[in-house]
Amino acid sequence: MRRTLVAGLAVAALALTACTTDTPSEQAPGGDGAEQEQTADGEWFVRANYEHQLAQRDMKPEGPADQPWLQAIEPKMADTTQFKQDGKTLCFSNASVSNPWRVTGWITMQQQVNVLKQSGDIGEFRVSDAADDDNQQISDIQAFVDAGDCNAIIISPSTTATLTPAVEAACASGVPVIVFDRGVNTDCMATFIHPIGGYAYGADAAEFLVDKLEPGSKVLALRILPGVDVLEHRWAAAQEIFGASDLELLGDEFTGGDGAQIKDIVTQYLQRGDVDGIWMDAGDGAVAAVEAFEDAGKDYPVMAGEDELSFMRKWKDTGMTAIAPVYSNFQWRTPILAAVQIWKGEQVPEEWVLPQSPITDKDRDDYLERNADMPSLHYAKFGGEDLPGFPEAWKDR
Amino acid sequence: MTATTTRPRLSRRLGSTELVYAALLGVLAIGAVLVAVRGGNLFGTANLVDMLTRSSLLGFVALGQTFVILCGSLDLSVGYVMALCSLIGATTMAGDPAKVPLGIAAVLVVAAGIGLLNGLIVSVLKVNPFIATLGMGLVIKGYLDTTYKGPAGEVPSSFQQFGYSRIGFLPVSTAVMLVAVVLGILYLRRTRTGYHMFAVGGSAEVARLSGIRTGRVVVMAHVLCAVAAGVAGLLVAARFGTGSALVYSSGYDLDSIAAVVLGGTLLMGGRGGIAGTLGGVLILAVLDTVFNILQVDPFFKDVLRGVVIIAAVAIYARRQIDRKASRPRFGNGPPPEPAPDPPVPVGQGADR
Amino acid sequence: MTATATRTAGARAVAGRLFGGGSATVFALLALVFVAILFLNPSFFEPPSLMAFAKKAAPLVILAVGQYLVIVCGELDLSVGSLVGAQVVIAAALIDGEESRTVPVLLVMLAFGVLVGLVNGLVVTVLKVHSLIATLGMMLVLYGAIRLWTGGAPTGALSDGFRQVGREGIDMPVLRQLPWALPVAVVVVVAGVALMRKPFGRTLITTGDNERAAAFAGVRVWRVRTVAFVLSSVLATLAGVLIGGYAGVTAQVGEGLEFTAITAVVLGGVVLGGGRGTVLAAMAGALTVEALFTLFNQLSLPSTVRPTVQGVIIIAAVAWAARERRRPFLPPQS
Amino acid sequence: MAVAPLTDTVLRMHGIEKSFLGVRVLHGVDLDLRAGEVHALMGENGAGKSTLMKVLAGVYQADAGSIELDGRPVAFAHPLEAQQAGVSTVFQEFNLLPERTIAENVFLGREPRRRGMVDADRMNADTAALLDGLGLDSLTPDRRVRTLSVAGQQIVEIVKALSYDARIISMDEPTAALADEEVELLYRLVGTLRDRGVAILYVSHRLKEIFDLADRVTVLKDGALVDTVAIGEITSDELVRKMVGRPITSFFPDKLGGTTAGDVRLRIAGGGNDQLDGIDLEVRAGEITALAGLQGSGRTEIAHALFGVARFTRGVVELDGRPVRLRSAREAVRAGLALVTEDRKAEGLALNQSVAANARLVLDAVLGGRGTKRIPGILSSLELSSRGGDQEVRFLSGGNQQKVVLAKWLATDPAVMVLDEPTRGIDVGAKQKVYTLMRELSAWGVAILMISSELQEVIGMADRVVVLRDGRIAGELPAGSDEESVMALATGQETA
Repeated sequence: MRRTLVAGLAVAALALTACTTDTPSEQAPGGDGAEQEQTADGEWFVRANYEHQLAQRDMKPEGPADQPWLQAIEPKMADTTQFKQDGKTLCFSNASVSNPWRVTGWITMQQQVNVLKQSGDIGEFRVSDAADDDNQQISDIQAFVDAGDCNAIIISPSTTATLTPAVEAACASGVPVIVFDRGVNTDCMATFIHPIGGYAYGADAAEFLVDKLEPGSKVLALRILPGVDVLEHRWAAAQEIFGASDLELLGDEFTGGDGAQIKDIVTQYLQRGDVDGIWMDAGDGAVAAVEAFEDAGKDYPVMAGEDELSFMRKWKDTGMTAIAPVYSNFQWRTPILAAVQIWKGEQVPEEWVLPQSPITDKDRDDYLERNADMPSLHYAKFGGEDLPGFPEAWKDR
Repeated sequence: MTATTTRPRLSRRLGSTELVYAALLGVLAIGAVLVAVRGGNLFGTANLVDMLTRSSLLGFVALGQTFVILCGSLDLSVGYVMALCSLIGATTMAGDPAKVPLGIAAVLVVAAGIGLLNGLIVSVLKVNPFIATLGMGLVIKGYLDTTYKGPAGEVPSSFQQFGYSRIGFLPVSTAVMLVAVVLGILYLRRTRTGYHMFAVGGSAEVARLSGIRTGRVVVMAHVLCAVAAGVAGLLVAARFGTGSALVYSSGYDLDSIAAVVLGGTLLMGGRGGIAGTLGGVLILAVLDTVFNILQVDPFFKDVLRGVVIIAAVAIYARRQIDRKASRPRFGNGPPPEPAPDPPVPVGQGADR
Repeated sequence: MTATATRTAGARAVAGRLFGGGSATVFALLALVFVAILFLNPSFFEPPSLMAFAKKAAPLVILAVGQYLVIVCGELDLSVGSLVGAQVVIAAALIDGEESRTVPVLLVMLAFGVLVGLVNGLVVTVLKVHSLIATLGMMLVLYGAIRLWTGGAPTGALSDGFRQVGREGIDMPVLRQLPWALPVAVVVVVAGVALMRKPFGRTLITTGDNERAAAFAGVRVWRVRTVAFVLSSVLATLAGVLIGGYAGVTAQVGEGLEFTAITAVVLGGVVLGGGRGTVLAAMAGALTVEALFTLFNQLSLPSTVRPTVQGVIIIAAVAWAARERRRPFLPPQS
Repeated sequence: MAVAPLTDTVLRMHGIEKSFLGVRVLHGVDLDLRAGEVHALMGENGAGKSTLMKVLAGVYQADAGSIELDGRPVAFAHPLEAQQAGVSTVFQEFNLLPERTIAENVFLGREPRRRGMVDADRMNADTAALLDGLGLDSLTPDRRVRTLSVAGQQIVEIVKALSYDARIISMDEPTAALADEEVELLYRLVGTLRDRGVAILYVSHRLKEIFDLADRVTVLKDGALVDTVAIGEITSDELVRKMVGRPITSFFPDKLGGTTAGDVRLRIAGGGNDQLDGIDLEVRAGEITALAGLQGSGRTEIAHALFGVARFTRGVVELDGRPVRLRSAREAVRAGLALVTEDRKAEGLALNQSVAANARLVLDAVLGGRGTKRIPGILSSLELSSRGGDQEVRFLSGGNQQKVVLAKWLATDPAVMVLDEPTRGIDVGAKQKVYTLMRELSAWGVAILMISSELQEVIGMADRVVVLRDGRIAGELPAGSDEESVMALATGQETA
């Protein structure tokens, strides 16, 4: 036992010696947090951003209409010649593949990489997965930076604010950094790729309910979990719109995206009275909500789900009044293409805002047909139909 | 008569802590070979830094968890304490370097308070620690979900150095963790309360009869555990630059228990130590790094971790059985077949 | 005075036999929660609402019975949550919407459940790994393996036949519909009660109390415990069938259920560490947990506050049930 | 009657009363201890010995009465207070931590400190000095208690008491788990302590020890003081009469009429494993065969090997002439064996379960629950006093607990019964019941193998005595042999 103690002391002593002999390495200073998107007390609603996103929905994106993943809204092109290089090692720090939306996107991304590998644009594609653990992802990013042989680092942050220092450190290493999906509170990266955003998503859904429901109708909001910015923005927008409407909000419940919980909660609300509309911040488990109405023998509600196929199929089968807001899944292709563009020194938008429009009953059947072979937890606007792996890669997961 | 016979010294020399470090060396060796086959070097600076960084956060949590497990208790609320403390630290500091000490103090006080509550619920109300700390975790979760709608607060860049800078290949956070580990070892080996933790975990009744205030010891262990989780929360804040409630879903509660047990500490308490826990944490960190370098599928990682944890603990258990077995008097004849179902379980059934 | 004392003592003995040890608390709590719900929303007690409650509560009751069997023999099963998830995903992937595959796939699931329980049990009994660690490992393995197999998100679809048990019921007057889940849960509980009265159940609880004495009496301790783990896994499989049937496939199915089930059992006064408690008490614990969720809903308690209230109630209830043990030790008197 | 108090009285307990739940357990008991005396405390189970000891130890607090230490009144609220006042107790169940060292156990709760830190060196040195003082320098203070034998652990308890400068040490049946040679060591230790002026309160059921060791004896009955007498003034018959209130003319019942040795039911030929070698043993129907020997000589190991708990790796076991391989307790039960284990609480009973559940355990475990209808009859024939089958066995006295264990095995209708220390730690009345039962079983044709450390019991009950030494059979003696010849074989003083 004494020996372990001595060993422990030795380690400590070693650390101290190292401290005196080794110059502490220069570190990137942490973020100054000047661009915090939300205020410190956790308020999620920023009116300017909200209005901007709502406006962006109606703007015409620039770029090829048949390749929405290359389109951009209001692009402000940035020069990337400083990053021009021959290196071909692409590193990707993924937050996780812990939900079907991310799984779908991840497959699309891999297929896109395969294409570019064959064309010789990408050499090695290195991935680390943080399993939704922010600290793990910070380590993952640090590992890429320390390894020193990444020619570009793509980051899909697991939480916005928390990854900021790590992303800044990555930027400081001189490697082009591409962030997509959720953002970070810095603009040091070469480009930040995302669809219009959470406000637009939440507004699409809420506006549809306001539009289709009689004044005084009752709406239930189902949410996955608190504290995630992209989801909180959706809810903030919905609250804004419902607040200005004549709809009665029965409540908002966290479900963890678990079908059994969703069904239970909706069933309980139905026991206590009618529910005319369902607003969801993400479509996971939407079918369970619909089934709750079926099993209770009630009329279908007006519903905002997501472009997840199980919901869209249910929507078609039942003929209910619904909308599928979209958080463009095809965005998973864009960072790969952007990396290659940056290596070539081509200009890319500083902030690459991808189009994001909901699926309505007009184009629903079209999307269902295109994705006819796809599994039920697949996302309709995945944007990989032109990739060589289609459809097997998405079908046989 | 057997009182005066001495057992072979070898079995005592190879304690479980040594075994843990032997396992760590084994994992390092296998990892190094696998990485080398892929043309890498596991002991390159980048990889070393990566391993050490990964060990720091879990290191703090597992360090604290060791105290409670040694006492025969358990803390499932550490993840929530971490999350809460990261938020309290970050919001108190609010980006002002002058408020760093205040933030640290606030965290330590809150964490100690939660530990105190845990300890009192376990020792005074006699609620099974599994349920007590699970319940406490829920209480904190509710508070977090209600109060913080997302990441909040801001950590000044000076404090972020705790999470990001390093001395040579040794990250500051890991260095602090190692210092904490040394202090923890000293605490267990050189203070009365430390001694008494082994006693309470070994047999609460014996400890009580020896005049040890078992309740206080358990409370102290829970306070230390919560404080360690609080420091982990500070590290989280330093690394995130802000406080985040979502840390609680990252599974540090069960991971820390796994690390402690992997470090050779008996889950029922009374035997083990922090040196072993550090070994357990390092094993998990090395596995993570190696899996990352080898680009192991994230889901396969979970499978491998599960298998490694079970296998390691099975090996410890096997040794425990061997050590308890009586010394053979007659060596001749065929060796006793390893019974597939030793009908009489080894160990003390009485304390269950 | 003496007569009153005797009568009280007699009544207490009867109650003690009925509810056993710390289990009285859970029945009181259950009654309290139901009264509160009744007060807030009398319509909850209309038959259709009750049936909906039964449908929702059935899986947890079944899981609690399984967990009870493991806890009462001195162990713990943390793998049930991910097993439920794994079974639903397996069902969806293998059935893939084909009605004809329902029965064969159910058999595959049963076999898989038995296999998982067998591995859990043998790792605990033969390799001597503490069950908390063994089943934690199994939880990780199942979580990872099932996603590795399906590429991260569930694929395929359940057939209508598969979903029948968890979702549908027998149409009848008054109740409107008797959900299949209710008789299934009742059968499980009755079978559980019956099992605990059988020699196997008695040896199970004795093993939890004193495994050495059990072993010396000819109990095959390893076998008894392994069977308990197998039963727990099989019941988790059944719960999976109900949950999958109730709500279909989602990626998060089963998450955290192990803790809910353990909480339910402990709330029922079953002592972690084994040797004490009854199946009925475990069932009451599960119903209490579900009733609490319902009560929160009726109270329109904000979603975020619920865990706090839940945590406080659990700690308080278990502390209340444990107050017996805080009294000074009473010496044996005969 | 009471002996006049002398000036060197260190402890005086006067009028001690104690009740539990309104049941009075001690009725105004008086007890005084003098420096340098061994004071025996006797009485049947339930007489109040343990309660009195625990009042002295500070485990319980007396409802009435006074305790004076050196003439000053004291009240111990906690065992620690008693210890600090110089009153230490060595309980039957040791209060030791198996995973900690001897020194850590000895100084548990008051580790010496230097500059706020525990001074492990001083702790070890002090422990070593205490061990040396008892002539036990072969024990090193840094040895883990787990690695010690029962006797060794008892030594640690005594050293612990001495480390408190104990002036009064009470011992609760200290020889219960010791083999005869270890008893010698204990006698030596008790002698050493007495010579140092320590007052020793010695609780035992064994008359021989009382007469070997004690200076005075106090007898309790039903919670009341019967008498305190100097040992030279009383015979063992008188002592027993004082305890039970009736003379026991013949402590060991005679063989019942019609008991005849029948066929060999159990035979071990050349049995051996890593603990045993060359075991040849026959047990006949209607015969009580005793296995004698020192602790660790292999007696219990034979029982375990027979019962499939350990195994014979060599040799043959035959039941009724047919070779059998018993690989588990279950197979042993199926073959008609029964084993009443040595350690009742750890190996014999599930204490939180009811009398009925314990009694039917073997039937449940092995025979699918068949035959449980007989259990109530068996329990009542054993005169079990309990509040009914639902009562949990932890609430029973040691004697009644042993009856439950016996009932459990009788229910299986065994052909061969192995009884390992069947009367350990039970009161005289229950002992008698066990002996009578053994005679009855014998008369019915059950073959009995009795393992015992009590030579009187071996001599008084056995038809044949097989003596073990170091895992081998040292010799066999016929009924009516004397204790000395058994001892000689067991210790190897003579070759048989």
